[in-house]
Amino acid sequence: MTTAASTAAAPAAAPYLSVNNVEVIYDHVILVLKGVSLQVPQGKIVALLGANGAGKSTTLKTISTLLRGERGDVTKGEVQFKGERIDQLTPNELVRRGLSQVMEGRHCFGHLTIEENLLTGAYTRSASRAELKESLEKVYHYFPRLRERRSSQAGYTSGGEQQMCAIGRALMAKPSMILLDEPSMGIAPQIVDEIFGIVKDLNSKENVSFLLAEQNTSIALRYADFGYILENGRVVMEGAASELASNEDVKEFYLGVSGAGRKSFRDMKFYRRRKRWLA
Amino acid sequence: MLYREAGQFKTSYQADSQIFPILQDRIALFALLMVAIVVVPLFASPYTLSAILIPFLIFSLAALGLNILTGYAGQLSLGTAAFMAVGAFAAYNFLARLPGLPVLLAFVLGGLSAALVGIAFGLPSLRIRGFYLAASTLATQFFVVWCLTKIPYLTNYSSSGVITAQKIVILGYQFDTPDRKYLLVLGVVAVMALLAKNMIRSNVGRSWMAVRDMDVAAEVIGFRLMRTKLLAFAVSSFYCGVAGALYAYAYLGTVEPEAYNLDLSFRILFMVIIGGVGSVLGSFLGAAFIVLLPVFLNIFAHSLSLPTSVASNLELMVFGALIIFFLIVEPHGLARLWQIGKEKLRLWPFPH
Amino acid sequence: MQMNEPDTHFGADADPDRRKIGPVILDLKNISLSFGGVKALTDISFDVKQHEIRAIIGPNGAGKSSMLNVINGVYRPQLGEIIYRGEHRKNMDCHAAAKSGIARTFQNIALFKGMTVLDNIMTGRNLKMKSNFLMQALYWGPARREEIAHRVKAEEIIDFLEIQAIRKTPVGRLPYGLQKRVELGRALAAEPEILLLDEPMAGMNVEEKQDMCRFILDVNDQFGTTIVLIEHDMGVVMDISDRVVVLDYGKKIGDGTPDDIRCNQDVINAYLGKACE
Amino acid sequence: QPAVTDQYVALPSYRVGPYAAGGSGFYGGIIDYFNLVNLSGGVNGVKISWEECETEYNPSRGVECYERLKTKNGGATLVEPLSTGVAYGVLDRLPTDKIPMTMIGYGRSDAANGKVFPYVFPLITSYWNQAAAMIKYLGDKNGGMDKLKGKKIAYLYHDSAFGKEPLPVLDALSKQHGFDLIKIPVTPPGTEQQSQWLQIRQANPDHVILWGWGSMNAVAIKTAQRNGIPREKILGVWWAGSEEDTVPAGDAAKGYSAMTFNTPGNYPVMDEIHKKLYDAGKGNLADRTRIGSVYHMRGVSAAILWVEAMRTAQEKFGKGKPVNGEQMRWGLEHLNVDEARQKAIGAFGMLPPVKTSCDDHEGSGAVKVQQWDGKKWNAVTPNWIVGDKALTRKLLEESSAAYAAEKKITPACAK
Amino acid sequence: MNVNFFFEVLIGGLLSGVMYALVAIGFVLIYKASGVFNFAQGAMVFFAALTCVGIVDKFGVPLWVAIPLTIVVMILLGIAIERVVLRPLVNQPEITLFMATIGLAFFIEGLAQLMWGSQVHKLELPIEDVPSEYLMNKFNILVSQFDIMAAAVCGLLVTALALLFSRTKVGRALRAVADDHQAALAVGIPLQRIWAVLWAVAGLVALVAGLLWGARNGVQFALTFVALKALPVLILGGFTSMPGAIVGGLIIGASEKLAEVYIGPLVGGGIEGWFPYVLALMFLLVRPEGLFGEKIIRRI
Ligand SMILES: Nc1ncnc2c1ncn2[C@@H]1O[C@H](COP(=O)(O)OP(=O)(O)OP(=O)(O)O)[C@@H](O)[C@H]1O
Ligand SMILES: Nc1ncnc2c1ncn2[C@@H]1O[C@H](COP(=O)(O)OP(=O)(O)OP(=O)(O)O)[C@@H](O)[C@H]1O
Ligand SMILES: [Mg+2]
Ligand SMILES: [Mg+2]
Repeated sequence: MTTAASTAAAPAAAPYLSVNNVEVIYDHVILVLKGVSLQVPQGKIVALLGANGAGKSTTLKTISTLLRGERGDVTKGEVQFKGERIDQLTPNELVRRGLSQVMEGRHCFGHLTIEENLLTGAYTRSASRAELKESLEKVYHYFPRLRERRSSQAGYTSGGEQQMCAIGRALMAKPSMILLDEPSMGIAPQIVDEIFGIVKDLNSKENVSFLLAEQNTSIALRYADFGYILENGRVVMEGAASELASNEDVKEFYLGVSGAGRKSFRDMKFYRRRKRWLA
Repeated sequence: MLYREAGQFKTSYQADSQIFPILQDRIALFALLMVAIVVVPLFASPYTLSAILIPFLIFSLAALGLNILTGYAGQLSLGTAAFMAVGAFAAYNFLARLPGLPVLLAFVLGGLSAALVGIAFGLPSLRIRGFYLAASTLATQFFVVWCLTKIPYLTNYSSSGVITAQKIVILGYQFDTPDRKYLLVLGVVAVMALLAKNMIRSNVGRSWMAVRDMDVAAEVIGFRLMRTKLLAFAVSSFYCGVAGALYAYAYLGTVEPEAYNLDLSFRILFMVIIGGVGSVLGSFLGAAFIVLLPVFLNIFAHSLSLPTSVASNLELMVFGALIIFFLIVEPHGLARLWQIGKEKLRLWPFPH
Repeated sequence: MQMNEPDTHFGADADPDRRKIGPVILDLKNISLSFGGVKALTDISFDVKQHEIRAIIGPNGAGKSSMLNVINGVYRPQLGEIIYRGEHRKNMDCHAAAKSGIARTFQNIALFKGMTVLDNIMTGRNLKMKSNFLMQALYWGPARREEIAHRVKAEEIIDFLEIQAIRKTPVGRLPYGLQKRVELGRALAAEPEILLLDEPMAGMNVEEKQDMCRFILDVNDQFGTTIVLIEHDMGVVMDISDRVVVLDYGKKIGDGTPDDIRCNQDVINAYLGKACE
Repeated sequence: QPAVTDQYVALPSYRVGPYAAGGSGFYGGIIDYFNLVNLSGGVNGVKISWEECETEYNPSRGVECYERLKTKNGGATLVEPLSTGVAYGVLDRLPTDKIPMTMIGYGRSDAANGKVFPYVFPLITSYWNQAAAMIKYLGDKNGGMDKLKGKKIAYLYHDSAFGKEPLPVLDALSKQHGFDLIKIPVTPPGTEQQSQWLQIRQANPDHVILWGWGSMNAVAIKTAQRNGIPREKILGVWWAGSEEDTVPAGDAAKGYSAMTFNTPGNYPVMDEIHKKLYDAGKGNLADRTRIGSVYHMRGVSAAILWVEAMRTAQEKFGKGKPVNGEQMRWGLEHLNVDEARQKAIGAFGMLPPVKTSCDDHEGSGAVKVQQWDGKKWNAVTPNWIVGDKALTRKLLEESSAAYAAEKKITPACAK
Repeated sequence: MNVNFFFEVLIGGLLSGVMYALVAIGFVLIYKASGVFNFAQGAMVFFAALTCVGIVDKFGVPLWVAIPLTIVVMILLGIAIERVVLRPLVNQPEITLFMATIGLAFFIEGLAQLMWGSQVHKLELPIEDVPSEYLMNKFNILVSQFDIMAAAVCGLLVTALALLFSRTKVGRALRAVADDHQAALAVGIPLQRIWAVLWAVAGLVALVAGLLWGARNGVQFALTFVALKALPVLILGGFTSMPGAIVGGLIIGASEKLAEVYIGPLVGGGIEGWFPYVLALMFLLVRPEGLFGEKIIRRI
């Protein structure tokens, strides 16, 4: 299902995915998201930034309704995808509607081979053998390393290989919107570039929208159209990616550049006290 | 009455690593113990003592034993009753063959025998994991009961293989009435629970939990898998063994090996799971739940005046359904529910 | 809890001169490791000197993590020899490695998920505990004193890593980045001579990476702990490491100072992607 | 405290679990007879009341049930758990609680010695007497006890205290009469017995004694058929001689015989239960076809003996008011349910005459043999059979003396 | 030693083993597809058999009518289990799911007896459990013709299910589910639906086992115990392998019978209760994941 590549014509009004004032509690007592709202317009890449524990992964899991399995509850708010509420749907239904997630921490099927892992990604598609083969080839083309390891059990592959496998698996579903949770984690630098290349590629060629939680802020803002910054379960800043990238605070805390340009890691003499946007 | 820890500062790590760091908890525990030691024997009916409290305490001890193995050290076992049987029959034999042996010492010896058996049957755990291990622990269950029925020596050549527990006399004092038996059991259980808690909060306990959570990593950090696992089996079996001896001496009186059957193993396992895997408190809550639930259901079913067979079957169904219900509501058991309750109370009146 | 200055407890007597790179402490010779048909490591040799920060880099699946696993005895290499503090060994065994002062963190966090942060860090001290389980059960006298003494050490590490607020939280609930930090804490608790770190900064943003670098550098400075580090963030590697080994497909393709490596053509081809400026 | 008006009996019963079929029949019979007695005004005007509690055949739950039931309604005056494990669990508590317990056809055989076990009544017959009677029957069948010499008898038993209980008797008799006793244990629950029956086939015995319980019995019969062993050779214990044991085995059970202490057949008392209770919708069994089944009749028989004990006790301690546990104990110890009394009840021949004393809490020891014809049980021995009672008595004395020594009891008849 | 007798014991054992395998298959099915160790399988066997004969007895319909009706009941049961028990427990630790199935076992046992009463029933299948004349005459070996049929049915089931797992996309998805519920959900595997189907199939397997075991031993509560016989088969064959269930069954069946006959008398007999477990344990010491089970991945 390839949509027209012309994004310009798309009405800016209704966002493709919107999260409205969501509140999430884990284990009945741990309040993690305190009213998060964000939008992803169709055909755009949106970055979700924030420190460890800010609630990025939780936000993504809320959208993909995977929270239930982790004893998290959405106590307020709603999520809409293509104009419909989705917070009561099953993850399977979401994938069918074109929303895929790459979970944090790889989550490959350890006992399945890499290739089987990829094939399960296409479960919701009623694709012919040839189509599957083509999709597989595409993934192998993106990640040649996976082709080499195609027949080893995923549980025995290296961390980076597993990460590639997880991303490839999500691509196999041919989604129209992908939630990426730290795709660059544990990935060698040139592959990181490659991954973002793929993101851009899919985005511009196939009009796939992305919501990506990423710690590598500089690269994320380079590729994203729009960004949100999450602190302590709240959105504290939002704006166009370029705007964010030039914001002084963001520069200092997320990009590691202060007035005098990038500082060497070795020269950080003092532990930095994180500046909080909220008290 | 507020449940707050605000204002209670710890000035030393020792104070902070107390079993109950919050003052209110300590007061509550003290009150509970006082009630258990003084009030209960005075006011509880013999029925409550001998049919509810004694088995509750004994099962708590067994559940605690299993919890050490399964909850803390992560080795799922379905052979608890076998270790209890070893404890009971060993204590019986020691007492029968060594006249004048103090009863408490016989219980300890029974526990030690169970620990030895536990070590022997724990050896496979070094290679086998998870449900494979669980299923193989059934070997213990069946083998031990088989030995007890087959080797006449173990039952002191009683023709039908039934043993009759000797009277409990400690320092010339007879423990023959329900309240005395209750106090004895309470004493044993309280001391052993304290020891267990101590182990769990020090290095042994951490070694068990480390092996449970990730044995490869535990090894890399320097824990010895073999020693840790076998120690868990030994300590756990010791607890179960003592519980088994109490079960025979303070509860049933006359027992056949069959009394320690698979059913009993499962009941203990339920207690652990319902109460809370990896929680000392959970062992007690679970035991209370499993001991009391059938009683309540039974009384309740009677009050509905259903035909008895319908009532009995309904009881079974409700029991099963409740287990599932609890697992769904809180897979970490009653202990966790309790904890969540406390956390909510701490935040009260704010919702979060 | 009072806010401490970053380096009060944890060895305040920092002496800049102590950071002298010493003799070779760990020497790996011709290590080869394969899993069935997969050759994870082929004939790799390199050494690690006392007090240095040694980085291992390379593309995904190059064999970096396997190398660490060989060093601390999780994997047994088919060929090769390890010389640690002058002792020759065919291979290490986990326990011996831990005992002789090698501690590590893992790429896929290997914390004990059901335990609190404090307990996790305390497990790191297990090799230093002497009392037996009976004494611990009684929790009395020496056992208790020992426990408290170790607790003090653990708290120092907690303060050092600035994770006071979460010390009683079960680690399973922590966000990824903090878990990495706790894992470092657990390794530090063992007061190791060599610290093996497998991607300690994965899943962190720049600020957090800066913190982490500071911790690593401090450990290295103040205790002279030797550090072997795997990391994909070239900024970090180039900034803080003394020497870098580059692996590719299980083979060593480069070894030298960061500056050497940055401009080594093989390394650029296989890994870095862009030429040095 | 309100005056006690009822004669209250505690019934720790089981109606779920593996032995539910037996439990529901037995307790159903008891309750049916109680209802019948109450309908006709009770025992000298004293109504019988009872309470049930589900034990699941589990000792610890049984003890809880006992403790719970015993204090209800002014105190239980009788208890019957129909489970060896539960019975053992409460054995020690009886003298202190002063509640008599019957163990009808199970439990320790030596408990018949009232001097050591004043509150325990293995009424009608015990395992030892049964085993002796079995051998007697087999001897008669072969044309005399001397004909047993050189014969082979396979003893297939439930590998538990229950199955091992008769071994002293069987061993002694095999020595005495010179037959070969081949002991083959079956591990409970005995859902698979292929190897045991192959062993039996291999040994080719003249008789097979099946000492089984629960599901083991049907499996045994089925497996015997599968291995081509004539069912006529098999003689079951009375816990292997009910419809619950033969029906599931289907046609395979035809020709199989077993011991019993009830003569199968029709009795006025059963007719009454049918008419007055079931036709009025007050019967206890859910399935009417089970009326008069072996377990049901066994329950009725138990209840008959209890009611007789109540009557006996009332005669001594005062008619028209309920007796307490101690008095009930006296009643049970002075039972005399002879043929005349049975006729009066409408149960003539349904059970053997029972006459108890302090020395003999069993009161009879007589049994019959019944055979399954594919549809129902038929008695095959017209008369009650009694085995070598001298032998069982001797064993009883020895064993109860040992128990008394262990428990430091001075044997004596209760007043 | 009598050779003929030896073979009879051996063959009898092998065939008993097949009967165990029949129950073990149900376990494997569920375990392989969801990582759940389904302790309720025994109860399901009992439930299925009792429902079937219950329908026959209560409504007086012939067996061939009762069986399809029972199939419907088992399917409904499977769906209900997924809905009520499994769905809320997705992504929970294995032990939690295991415990839930124990609760389920109680529930099903109670339900079965509540619906159909606690009395025992007989179940006559068209094929009788008597020694096969043909084999008796030809080879002088005693084999029940019933057992031969049971073996055939079992073989068929295993083949079909093994093909399901190895050849279809659903099979692959099921294995994925067993590895990681969360990730399986994330890639869009309709866990709920698949589980419902699977438990329904497990219900059918239980029905087959229940009918065969019921015809053999009578339909009674003890059918729930056959699960205990299936466990050693399972650990020996491996939790995740269909063929493993058969091979394990054969090994366990044969060796337990031989042990009972040839070793039993030396030690007082009755060793069948524990011998299979000890044997399986021995195998496990060599191969900790059973003969054919998937290797457990332990890696850091
Ligand atoms: N299963 C859980 N139970 C309890 N608390 C949880 C759970 N998962 C996450 N949390 C808490 O929720 C908060 C947000 O976690 P989340 O994983 O969303 O953060 P994150 O922004 O993705 O961080 P990171 O960058 O480290 O991945 C954290 O404080 C964490 O402790
Ligand atoms: N236990 C194992 N069994 C089989 N193959 C393995 C095993 N461990 C590692 N491998 C393989 O060896 C190769 C090297 O793996 P290793 O984990 O060392 O890579 P790495 O350099 O750490 O990569 P990454 O940067 O992605 O973590 C990989 O191809 C991996 O698939
Ligand atoms: Mg995250
Ligand atoms: Mg790696």
